[in-house]
Formats: sequence, C-alpha cells, structure tokens
Amino acid sequence: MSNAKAQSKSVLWDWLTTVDHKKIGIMYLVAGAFFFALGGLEAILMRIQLMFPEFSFVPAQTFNELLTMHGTTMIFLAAMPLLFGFMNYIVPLQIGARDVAFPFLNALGFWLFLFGGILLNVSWFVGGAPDAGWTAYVPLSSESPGTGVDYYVLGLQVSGAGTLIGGINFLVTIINMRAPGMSMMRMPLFTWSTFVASMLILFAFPALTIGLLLLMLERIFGATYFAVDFGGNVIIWQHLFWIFGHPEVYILILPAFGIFSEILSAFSKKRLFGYSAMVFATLIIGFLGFMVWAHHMFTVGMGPVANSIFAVATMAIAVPTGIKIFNWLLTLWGGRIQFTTANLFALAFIPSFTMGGVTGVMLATSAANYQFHDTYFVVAHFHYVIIGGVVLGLFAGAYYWWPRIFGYKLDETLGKWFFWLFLIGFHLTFFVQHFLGLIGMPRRVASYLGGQGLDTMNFISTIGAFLMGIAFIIFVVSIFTSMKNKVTDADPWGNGRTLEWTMPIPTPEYNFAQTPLVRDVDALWYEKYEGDGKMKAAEPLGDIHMPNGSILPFIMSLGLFISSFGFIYYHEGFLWLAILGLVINFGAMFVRSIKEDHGYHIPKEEVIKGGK
Amino acid sequence: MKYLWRLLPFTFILLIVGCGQQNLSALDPQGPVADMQFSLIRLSLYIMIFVIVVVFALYLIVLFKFRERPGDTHIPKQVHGNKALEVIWTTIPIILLLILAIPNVMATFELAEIDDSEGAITIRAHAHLFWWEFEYPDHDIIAGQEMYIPTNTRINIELESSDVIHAFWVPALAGKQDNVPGITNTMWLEAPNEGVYLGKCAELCGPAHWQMDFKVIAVDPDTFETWAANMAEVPYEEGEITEYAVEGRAIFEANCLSCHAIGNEGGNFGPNLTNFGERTVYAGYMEATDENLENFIRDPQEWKPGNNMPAFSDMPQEDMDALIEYLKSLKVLD
Amino acid sequence: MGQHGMDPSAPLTGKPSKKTQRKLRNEMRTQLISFVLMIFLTSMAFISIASDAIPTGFAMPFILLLAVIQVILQLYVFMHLNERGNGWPNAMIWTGVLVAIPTVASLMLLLGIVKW
Amino acid sequence: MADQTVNQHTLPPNPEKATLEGRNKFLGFWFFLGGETVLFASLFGTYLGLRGGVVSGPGPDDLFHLPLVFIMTMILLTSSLTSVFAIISMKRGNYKGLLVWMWVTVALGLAFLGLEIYEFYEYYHYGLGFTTSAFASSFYTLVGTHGAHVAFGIGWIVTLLIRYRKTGLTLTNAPKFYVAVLYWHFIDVVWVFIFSVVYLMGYGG
Repeated sequence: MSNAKAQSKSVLWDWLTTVDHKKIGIMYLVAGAFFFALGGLEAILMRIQLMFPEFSFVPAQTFNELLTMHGTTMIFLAAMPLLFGFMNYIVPLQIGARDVAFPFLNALGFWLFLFGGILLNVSWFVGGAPDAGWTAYVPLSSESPGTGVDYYVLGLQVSGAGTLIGGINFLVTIINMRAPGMSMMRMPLFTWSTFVASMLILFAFPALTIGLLLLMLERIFGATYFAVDFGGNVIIWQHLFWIFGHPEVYILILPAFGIFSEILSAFSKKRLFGYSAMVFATLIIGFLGFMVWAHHMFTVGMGPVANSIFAVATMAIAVPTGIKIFNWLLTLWGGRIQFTTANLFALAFIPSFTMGGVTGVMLATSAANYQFHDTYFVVAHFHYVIIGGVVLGLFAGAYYWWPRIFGYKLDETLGKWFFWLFLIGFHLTFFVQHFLGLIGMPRRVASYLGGQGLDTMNFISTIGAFLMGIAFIIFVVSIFTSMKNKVTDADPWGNGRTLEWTMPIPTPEYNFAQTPLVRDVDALWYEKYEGDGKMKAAEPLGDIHMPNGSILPFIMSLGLFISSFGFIYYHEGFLWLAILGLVINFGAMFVRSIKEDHGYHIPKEEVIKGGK
Repeated sequence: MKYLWRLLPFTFILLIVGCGQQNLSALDPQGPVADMQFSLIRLSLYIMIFVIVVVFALYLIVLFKFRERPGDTHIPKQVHGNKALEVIWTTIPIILLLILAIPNVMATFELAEIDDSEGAITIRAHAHLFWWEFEYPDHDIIAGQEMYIPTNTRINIELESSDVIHAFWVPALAGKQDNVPGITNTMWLEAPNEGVYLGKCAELCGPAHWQMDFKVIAVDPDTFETWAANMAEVPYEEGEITEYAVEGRAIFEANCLSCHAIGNEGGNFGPNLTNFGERTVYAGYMEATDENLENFIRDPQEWKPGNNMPAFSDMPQEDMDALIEYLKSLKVLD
Repeated sequence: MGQHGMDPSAPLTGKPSKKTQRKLRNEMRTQLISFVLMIFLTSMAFISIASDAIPTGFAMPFILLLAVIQVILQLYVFMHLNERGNGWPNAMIWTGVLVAIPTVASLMLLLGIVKW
Repeated sequence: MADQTVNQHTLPPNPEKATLEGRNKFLGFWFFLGGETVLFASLFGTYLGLRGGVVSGPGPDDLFHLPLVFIMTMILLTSSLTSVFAIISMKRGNYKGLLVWMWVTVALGLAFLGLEIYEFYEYYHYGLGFTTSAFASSFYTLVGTHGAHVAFGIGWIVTLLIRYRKTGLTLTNAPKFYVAVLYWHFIDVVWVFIFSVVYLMGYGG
C-alpha cells in the first residue's frame, strides 16, 4: 500500500488535482467572486440603460441578454458557488472532520460548476447570450433563434450536476463524519443550514435537470412537449422550473441564515437564543419551500382553488421566518455587541431582510399579486431578499472567516466604507423599485416612455447601483491592501465559539491533529468557560489517512464541456464532438472505477511537527 | 404622540399615491377590480408596517442598549431560549396572516368568477408579437391596439396568444392575467368613468416587449355602440375623403391589406386599422406624427425589433405621403 | 480514518457466524415469498386490464394500489429499508416521495386547461 | 502499529458497511436515489400531463402491446431477485455465487433492453416518431430515460464484474456491488410504475 506522500508538484497541477475540501472551497470562492463581478457589471449596464426614458445605451436584444445572464449568473454562478465555498471550507471544520465524505466527488462538483459557468458565458462571443430570462419560459425560449438558449440549457445542466453532487456530499459528510459528541442537536447553525440546503438541492435539482433535458430535446432534437400545435403545453415548463426554482431561493437563503446565526452570536458574545427553535424553523422553511412554487404562477390561469391553496401555504412561511428574526434579536438582547465589519453586515441584514420578507407576504396575497406580478415590485422584493439576505450574508461570512481561510484580516476601515456605501446603494437602488412597479412599470423592459412618472425613480435607482459598484471595488482593493494583516492565532476574533477556531492558522491539510471531543453546542466556547480552553481529544495522536489528488474530475468535466458544444452545434454536423466528449467523460469515469486508490498516510511525527 | 403613530400608514399611502399617473398607477384605482386589489394591497401593507415597526423598535433598542462599551470585558449570561416567547412570536404572526388570508381567498374567487348576465360584454384579447388584437364576438368586429369599452358595464375578457406568453395588464383598472398559447384565460373589469387607461404587456416576450403597450378607452355606452357599428365597415366610401387619400387607399390595398384589415375586410396578421386616424400613439408607443409613421413603415425592425411587419423602405415618397394621408383619414367616431 | 494498517483490498475470508447464517436463511425465504407476491400482483394488474372483466373506474385505483404495494416490497424487502440503522435512507426516500406527489399532481392537473 | 499490514480479514456480517468509506457510499447512494425519485416524478408528471396530446399521431391504445410489456416486467422483476441472491451470496462469503448471480442479472437486463429496443422499433414503424406529438415525445422521454438507466446499470455492473473477477470479496468491492444492486432495484421500482401508469392505464383508459 502506498504511503509515500505525493512529491512536490507544480502549483497549478496541485490545484487542478486537489481533493482537499479547503482548496476546493477557495476555488469556489475565487470563481464565485469572478462571476459575481461579472453579474454585477451586467446589472450596471442594465441600470445605465434604464437611467433615462427611451435611452439607447444598449439595444433591446442586448438588454434581454443582459437581464437573462445577470439572473442566471448571480443565482447559479455567484451566490450558490460562494456559499459552497464557505460550506466546503467551514463545515468539515465545524463538525470536527478531516475532510468531506467524498473528496473526489467534491472536486468533480467544483469542476462541473466551473466548466458549466464558462460554457454559459462563451455564448457572449458566439452569436449572442440567452435572451429568454433566467426563467427561460417556453415558448419564448424554445423558439428563441440562435444558440443563446442552447448555451443556457447545457451550461446549467453541467453546472447543475456539479451542484447536485456537492449537495449529496455535504449530506453524507454531516451525517457520517461528525466528531464524537457532536450530535445533530449540537451542530452549529451554519452546518445545520448547510444540511437543510443540501436536502433542498437533492430534491429540487432533479426537476431542473428534467426541465433542461426537455428544453434541450425540444430545441435540438425537435421534441414537442411545449409545441401547442402538436398537443404540447407550455405550463409544464413553468411547473418544472419553479418546483426547482422556489426551493432554490431557500438553498441560497438558508446558508446565509446560518452565517448570520454564527456571526451575531459570536459578536454579541452570547449563545444563539432558542437553538432548537432555530433548527426547527430551518427544517420547516425547507419543507414549505417545496410546497409553494406555484405562487410564481398566479397569473397563468390555474384557477382560484389552486391559487388560494398556494397563497395560504406561502404565507405560512412567514411564521418560521419570523421565529428566526425574533430569535436573532433576542440573541443580541443582553449581549455585548461589537461592531466589526462582519457584524455590521449581519446587523444590517435584520431590517433589510425583514423588508424583503414582508413584501413576500404581500406577493403571496394572490388577488393582489395580479397587480404585483412581473413588475418592478417583484424585482424590488427578490433583490431585498437576495441582496439583503444572501449577499449581506456572503460579505459577513467573508469578513468573519477571512482570517481562517486566507490567514489575514481584512482592513476594518475600508471594510466600514465598503459596508456603508454598499448598504446605502442597495436601499437606494431597490426601495424605489417597489413604487415603480405599483405605478405601472413591468419588469424586464428594455426601456420605458417618458412622462409616465417613472423617470425620477429610475434615475435614483441607477445612482444606487453605481454606489454598490463603487463599494464592491473598495472591497476588492481591500483584499489586496490588507494582506499584511497576518494572523496566526487559532481564534483571531477572540470570540470563536465553534470548532473552526481550534486549529492553527494556516489550517493544516488534515484539519485536526486529533479528532476533538465535543461536549456542548458551541464546543470551543464551552471549553473556554467550563474547561481549560482547549478541546479534549477523542483519539490518540497517530498517522493520518489522506486521499490522493486526481486529475480525473477535471477531465470528466472537460469531457462534458466538449460534449456540450457538440450538442449545441448538432445541426452543423458536430454530433461526433458530442460523442467524443461523452467518451472522454465516461472513459475517465471508467478509469476511476477500475483504479483502486486507497490514499496515503501522514506519519505521526509530521503531525506533531505541524502542530508546533 | 400615540395618535401620530396611528396616522403613519395613512401618510405613507398618501405619499405613494402622489406618484404615478392617474390612468396608469395601480395605486389610483379607477374601477371595482383594481379597487378590490388596492384594498388588499393596503390591508397587507398595514399589517406589514405593523410587523416592521415592531421589529425595528426591538432592533433599535438592542443596537443602542447592548453595544459593547470600551473596556467592558464582562461575559453576558448564555441564555438558552424562552418557551413562552417562542409561542408568542409563533401565534401572533399566524393571527396576522389569517387576517390577510381570508379576504384574499374571497377576493381570489370573486376575481375568477365569470358573470355572463345581461349587459355584460365579452372581448377576446389576443396577443401577438408585439401588438394586441381585440375581438368583440357579440358585435362581430375586431380592433387593434385600442380596446374601446362602454362605461359601467361588466367586461369579460378572454385572453389568448398566438405565439409566446404575454400578459394583459391595465393597472388602473385590473391586475394582469397571462395570454398563454393553447390556453384561454379569463378575467373581468369595469370602468365607471370615461377615460383612457394605459395597458402594458407584463411578460417578457422578446426585444420589443417594452413597446407592447395598448389602451383601454372607456366611453359612454351610446358612443360605444356607434363605434362598434362603424368598426364593422370600411368607414369612408370614395368621395367622402380627399382625392389624395383615395390614391393612398389604392397603395394600401396593394401593399397592406393582406395583413391589416379595414372594417372586416383584409388580413389579420397585423393590427386592424379601421380607426387608425383616431390613434394618439403609433406602434403602441410612438408619438403620432407623420414622420414617426413614415419611419416605422420604412423600417419596422428599427423601431420595434422582432416584429413581423415587412419593411417598405423603397416606397416612393409620393406614395408614402398618400398612404399616410389615407391612414390618418380612417376615423369612426366623428 | 479508521482501518489504519488494514489493507482494504485484501480478500475477506471465513464463514459468517451461525447467527448470520440463520438470518440469511430466513432472509432468503422472505425474499422468495415477496418475489412470488410481486409476480402475483403484477399478473393481477395485467389481468385486470387485459381481460376487460373489471370496469375501468375500479381498475385504475386498483392497479395503482398494486403498484404501491410492490414498490414497498421492493424497498423494504429487496432493498432492506426495514433494517435497523436505515433511518436516513428512509427519511430521504420518503421525502423524495413527498416532493414527488405534488410534482406529479400539478403536472397532471394544473396546466391551465381545467381551471381549479 | 505504524505500517504493519494485515493481508486477510474475517468476513463481517455486513461487509458493505464495514468501513467508513462503505458507509458513506451506502448513504450517499440512498440519497441519490431520493433525488432520482423526484427526477422520475418530473418525467411521469410530464407524461401524464401530455398523454392526451396525440394530435393526428397514434395514441396509447393503438400502440401498446401488453403481453410483450408483461414479459418485460417479469424479466426485470426476476433480475431484481437474482441480484438479491447475489447479495445473499456475498454475505455468505460465497464470492463465486456473487459473480454468477450478477452475471445472470446482467443477462436479464440485456434481455429487457433488447425487448425495449424492439418495442420502440415497432412503435416507430407504426408511425410514432419522437417528434410526432407531445404524447410521443413525453412517452419516449420517460421510457427512454428508464432504458438509459438500465443500460448504464448494465455497463456499471459489467465493469465491476470484469475488474474484480479475480480479487475475491474485499472491503473495497463489497460496497460497490451492494450499491450497484440498490441501483438495480430502484430501476425495477421505476419500471413497476411505468408498467402500471403508462402501459396499463394507457391501455385501459
């Protein structure tokens, strides 16, 4: 059995073949940040176009491509991968594990996401991006000329497969790999919300897979599911899309909730108020998330009984969400609140998200929804939820976990500039959009007429978008200027409550020299105040088993990437390319299957040396 | 002070009613359907403002009272939770939601009701890329872009589409329903007051989605009957219009009639133009000037990308002028 | 990660314990019985449609019920969901079913053709 | 105990779950099947929503040849049983039995697949192309996706059988065989519903 540690490799090869959850986490963060900037740029271009009535900054067709790519990029290629980055890096640390359950699949998930994201964006350079909205409603999408929507279908299919794999991986990791003493009801909230979000991924993404499969077969192979003249029905797509699409919103927001729970608790030096109620509320939100999708379809003509049922079910979600909001407030109550940048983002989340939440209940009011639906009111609502919830959560998490992940603290002064500019920009952009919608501005319009009372608020909204853009630039600058603020202390905030703050910085590749023994929720905090400040070990020091790296995940993803081009250009005679790509993919899978790989061991002596 | 708090929601409403145009805004309802929807919006808004006030108040107290003072190293008590509080903030939201859910369900059913009783008019609103066709089966007429309705009459609308999904939205009169290919959706509205109400397509349908506006024009029932009767036939016989316009009519018949009907004569691939002379906007969104009209006819793709009208870029100038003269002469109401 | 010093690719040798052997014998019997039951149920469903003896209105729910029984046999007997320690697989499969039901129902019914 | 290697192990009662890797695989695969449930539900729903959309093409009762489908069902059910025998052999430490029963399972799977291809071929010649009608598209997609699963399962099991033809039962390959068998049972579960919902209900109503 091979115990020889892989020799020194080139840095690039190391990253291409890594199966280390921490490196994969960092790659998710980097790729996600890139796509976030891209999606943000698309948003700014759209806001410039809407700055003045009948402005002609970009043509209407380009505008439709921008709005489609903005939504798709932000959801699939920015928000979710950034959350996956934190989950990958932090969750195994929080549960006291040395790695995830399936390190190989973890790498595969990442490369699938990245190749899918690249594929989607290739469309810009070869005849136009998808233009049917991120929801890609048929028949607009199924009959959209050109290859834009084909790129959408295959790009999302490839990256969606990666997400599904990631979801299963987190579920098994959390169930099977917890350290001794870490019962389910002692898991940190971020781990809990990762768990529930992964369940949602597991059950929501298959519906998208099928939706995309049908759309692909319809567009490329002439199937007739959505062709009314052939007995097809266009509502089928909307159901499939939203059966996936609504849980998707919770896949995004629940991990953000988890991040806030960690940060609010850490920076008020208090245990999370109502831990079990929080866990329960997370589960209920996850469950209800599957039962309400048709509230996106109140106006398609399902009928009053269906509309009423989905309206009431949707309203019910406000209850567990309210429980969470009040528990966070009571966590802060009686605490010693520190206003670090991380905590500022978490604190700003509470009012911002509450505003997004209440408009959600308004939208759930089906009869009134006929007025809100597909207007800027909806745009305002979901940006309040997604920026006010998910994006603030991502920034909060970034500031909080940055020293753990990258070994230095982000500058707090620049951080506060960033925070305030971003928050003000955000509210400026989206608050007025509620009213724009109510006074008659539909969403996804490439322009609007002057003299209808829409001019001023659109202008204000664009200014807000600029502020958010400037704020983000400050953040990027601070990443580079802060590099000198090195930290080596395991618990740089001094308030760490959970296991990710127990190992040295930089995190050793095996995470824990000895698997810790967990004695309470907030394991580290418990040892600080009830024990001697150090985690008890659950095992003696010994050799540590590690998985070997592999290039196969990269090759498998590359195979699907190549294959996708073959499908997109099927009618130009590129079927061979599709087959070639699949052969590469299945070939790599075959190699993986027949080559036994038992990993290697890090000898005990090296572990002791590393701990020093 | 207490009294002022209670006034807050009202001032808020006044504030937002202040913006927006009377014949466009959903916040200034002009008929019973929009009224019903606006009252639900208000009800939900009041409840939500109550929630926001409670949350914000707690939030501000927390922020000011429990900030860490410099030098304070005290470790706060690690509270686990509180059952009674959990029950309270579970129950109160449920009650609040019930207050909203019950009238909502009632309104949802009322809006879906189809009432064919005496006097109601049915209009088939058929959406196309990127224009609206309004068919009046009782009167056997078809209108394009402008939906004339009699005041104080229940209008049952059947929504259809011939290509992609569109949505029919007249914010001041009624919320939207989708025009879905292969499916007929129904809605109703009523306008107590005469006036022109702006309508928009509210579902992304292609590049010219934002230009797919239309109008609902409410007139008194007598005027409506005159309008409907005149719409059925070619409005002016030769001799009633200028010679120039007669020339234009020949050009129209040669180039346009196969797609655009006048009266019940002609094709239905484009909007019916019987009352074109009474339009105040062209192509759904342009100011009604000769120049705009000519530009549009010469290059429709430039002005409404993705629409199905062929370009008449080479039409001689005198033919164009005559055509425009003819089009502007098409009136049914005076 | 566990079995350090053990080569996972070394062959497993020896016989199972008496207890396990007895258990396996019982299992064999259960599996065969449930297989016969499945064949019987499938045939019943087949006959109820193919023979036209049973009115359609009854046959539809009847064959669906037979299908459900078969699936439960597969899951719990063939796939051992009934064994102890299979709580998570059970939870996941039933959550899957819970999501599958409204999915199928809405795709069948809520297509805008009939207004509910 | 640094690097001493044990070259034989005694047979545990559940070799597929004797290692953490095995337990991870077991659990992960069950989760995957949970997701597959929704995947097939989406296809079933689509089919049920569109099965009336036959336009001018042939419909279910013109096409379906129930006796053939009944035989296919029997074949697949039997293959489910043979794969159960394979696992029982595995737990008895009878590696040869495991391999033989798995080959029988593969053979039955191939027979099923052959009949399905024959069936599609017949329908195609009867005038039911993939693009003929919404019914046709959704029917071929649902049944075809199941067929693709069968084909993938056969490829998977054959790979395992060839790779491990000489190694004997180990802690590494026991979970692999076990999980492949779970997959095979799941394919059978789906087919039971296809048989009932698509064929029997399509024929009867």
